[in-house]
Amino acid sequence: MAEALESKAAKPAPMDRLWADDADDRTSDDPALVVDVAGFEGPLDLLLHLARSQKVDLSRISIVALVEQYLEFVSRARALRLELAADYLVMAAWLAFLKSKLLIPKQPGEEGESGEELAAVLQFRLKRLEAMRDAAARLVNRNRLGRDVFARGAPEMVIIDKRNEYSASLYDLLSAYAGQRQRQAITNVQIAKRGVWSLKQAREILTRLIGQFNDWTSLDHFLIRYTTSPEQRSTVIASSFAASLEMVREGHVEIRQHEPFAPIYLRDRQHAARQTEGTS
Amino acid sequence: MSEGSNVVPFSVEDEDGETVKVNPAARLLLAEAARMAEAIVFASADPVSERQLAQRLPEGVDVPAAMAELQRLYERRGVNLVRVGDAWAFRTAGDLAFLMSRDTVQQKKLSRAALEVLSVIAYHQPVTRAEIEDIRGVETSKGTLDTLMETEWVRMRGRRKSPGRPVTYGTTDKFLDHFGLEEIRDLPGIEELKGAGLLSSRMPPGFSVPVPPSDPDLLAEDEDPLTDIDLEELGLLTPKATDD
Amino acid sequence: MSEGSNVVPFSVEDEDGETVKVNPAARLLLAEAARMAEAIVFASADPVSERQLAQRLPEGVDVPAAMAELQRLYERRGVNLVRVGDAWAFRTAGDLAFLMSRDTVQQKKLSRAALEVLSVIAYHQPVTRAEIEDIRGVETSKGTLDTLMETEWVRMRGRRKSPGRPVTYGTTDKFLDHFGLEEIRDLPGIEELKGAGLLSSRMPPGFSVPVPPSDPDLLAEDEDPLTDIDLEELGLLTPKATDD
Repeated sequence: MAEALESKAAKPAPMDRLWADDADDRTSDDPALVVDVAGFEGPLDLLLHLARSQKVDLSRISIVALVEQYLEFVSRARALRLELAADYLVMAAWLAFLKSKLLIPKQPGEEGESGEELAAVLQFRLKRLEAMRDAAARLVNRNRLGRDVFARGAPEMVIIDKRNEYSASLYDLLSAYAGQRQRQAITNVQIAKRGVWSLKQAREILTRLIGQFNDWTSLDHFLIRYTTSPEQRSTVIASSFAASLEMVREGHVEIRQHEPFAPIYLRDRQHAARQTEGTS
Repeated sequence: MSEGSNVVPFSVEDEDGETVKVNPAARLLLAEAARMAEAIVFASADPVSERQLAQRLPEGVDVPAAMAELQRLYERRGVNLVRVGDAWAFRTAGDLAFLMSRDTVQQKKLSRAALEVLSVIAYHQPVTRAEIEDIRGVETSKGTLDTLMETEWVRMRGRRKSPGRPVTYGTTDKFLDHFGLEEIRDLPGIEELKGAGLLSSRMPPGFSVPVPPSDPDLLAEDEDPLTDIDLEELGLLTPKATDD
Repeated sequence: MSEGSNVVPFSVEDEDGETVKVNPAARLLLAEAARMAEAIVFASADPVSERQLAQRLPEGVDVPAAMAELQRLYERRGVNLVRVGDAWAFRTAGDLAFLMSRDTVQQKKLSRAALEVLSVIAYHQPVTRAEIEDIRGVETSKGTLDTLMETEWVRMRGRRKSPGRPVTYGTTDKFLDHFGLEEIRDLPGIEELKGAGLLSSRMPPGFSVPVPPSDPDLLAEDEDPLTDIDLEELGLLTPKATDD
């Protein structure tokens, strides 16, 4: 609701107009304006407007008269079935309370602020709001950049050369070098220790390799490319021999060895078959 | 172009028309520094801070003195050197506004509510949203504050050290620049308002009057700086920097 | 703001320092016109032609005379009034152009990865990217090498005479300077690294630290020099710095 009020109020009042003038535009004897809640920025604004219509200094204003005007405004709005924002009604209730306090002298032993004190608070708030109104008006009427006063129309580019400067100490450099070399050396050793060929690995490699050879080829020859170190040699041979026997059983390869401890030869059975077909 | 010629031709006279007598070498250095500062500030559309000037001028230059001299030289020219917070800018002279109307850039007009909130923030900073509402007697819509933040005249300053840690608002150097103010103390009528006790956020009369800080960037005693977490919480990535 | 004050304070003197004698009323009008033209040209985004000025200045103003006076006033200032075709504009004085560019130096620490690559290049030079990766056991990002080139501690030396002709990297004199080394051979060897506790005393057998070449500027036997064509091919007319 308050938002709606604000945006409505914004429409008729262009920024550069002084709303110091607004008070003159909306005189309270214009009944149409009295109930035009949309024209006001909330209950305090309405109160300020009503106070102005008393045409006296805010410090000498009759609070009781002001309260009565406000309450009358609210009752008129209600008579017209105009829906008032909650804060207008809250203000009305508070003002009614204030009025009762002002009319009935303070009882001895009564707690809380006196009517006069409450009235002073209201007066202060009205004065402060009015001061802000005037200040805003004076502010907008100053010479303003882009309207009255101008900046350089063709600013000259400032070229910024961004440069990074790096620093590192020799110690940083050396510890970075030694650290990574050491790390890497240790990792390598671990890989070597774990270098055991599984049967599955051996079979995969054998399958891939066997297609590359047309004739009987020694197993050693197949594997020489993979046996990088003496420690690995036994595991490679063992695993691949076991794998090759399996492949023979399945009919993929043929295997032969002339005598014990002689080189083991392997050949691709399908390949060999195709070759015999081709020659015959 | 006057390349190679570094002599400043203005005859410098004091109020009585007498030539000021100072150490000629220092005088020449200052004049040359003023000339450099002139070039730097003139080249920029935005105000240039004294810190930035000091970085770009030769070492040992008395920047405030150089700027004071320049300001005096341009005092009655068609272009004036004006101070904006701790920065300097050249701006066309105010009395020539009638001549410049043609250059006016169409600016988004602020609503009456927005202007009122702006002045409340300017005169009462640092101020929380609740305090703005107390002064105006009406709720401030989110849109109004957003609009003001968009103009870059208003910024979130910090958080009040009070329950709920509400965000405090204040104005920016852009605000000063736009309204031709050297500093917040130059706000029209601020002294009278202060004297009348109308800038205190709370009643009662005869109350103490808080003085708006002369350096609006300085956090008040009861303010905490905004943290990144705050900003995230508030849905703001970065509050726009006013000085780069 | 000098509102209401329209007097021009510059004392206008001719070449010999004598005050020019003209009709004082005409003189004042001209001075005021110069002031207006000053504001107009200052605020304009483009150079302003004399025709445009004549349209905006009060009738009867001798525009060329006003501009000539203004030009003279600014002749030796930090900003000059210059003619651009038949139009006028303010420009920074030629001798102060250096003020318009500015170096910003940002101190940065090298990342761990960059330090590692740098040290490998230092010890193993001339070394290719693939070899660096082999030694480190991890891929080297393009950004890391770029950063190192930006430090100017590392340079491309040549191309290895091997398939693919990979680029070889080495260190520069700046590298020696920065790390306080007289020559690249001053880099500590394996025993010194062990002595300093940087390397474990129980390294696996076969572990070695290479000794860099005595003259790092000399191409190795298996290196070709880099040609301009190589550089172009590598997209390196200038190794551009990238922020990371």
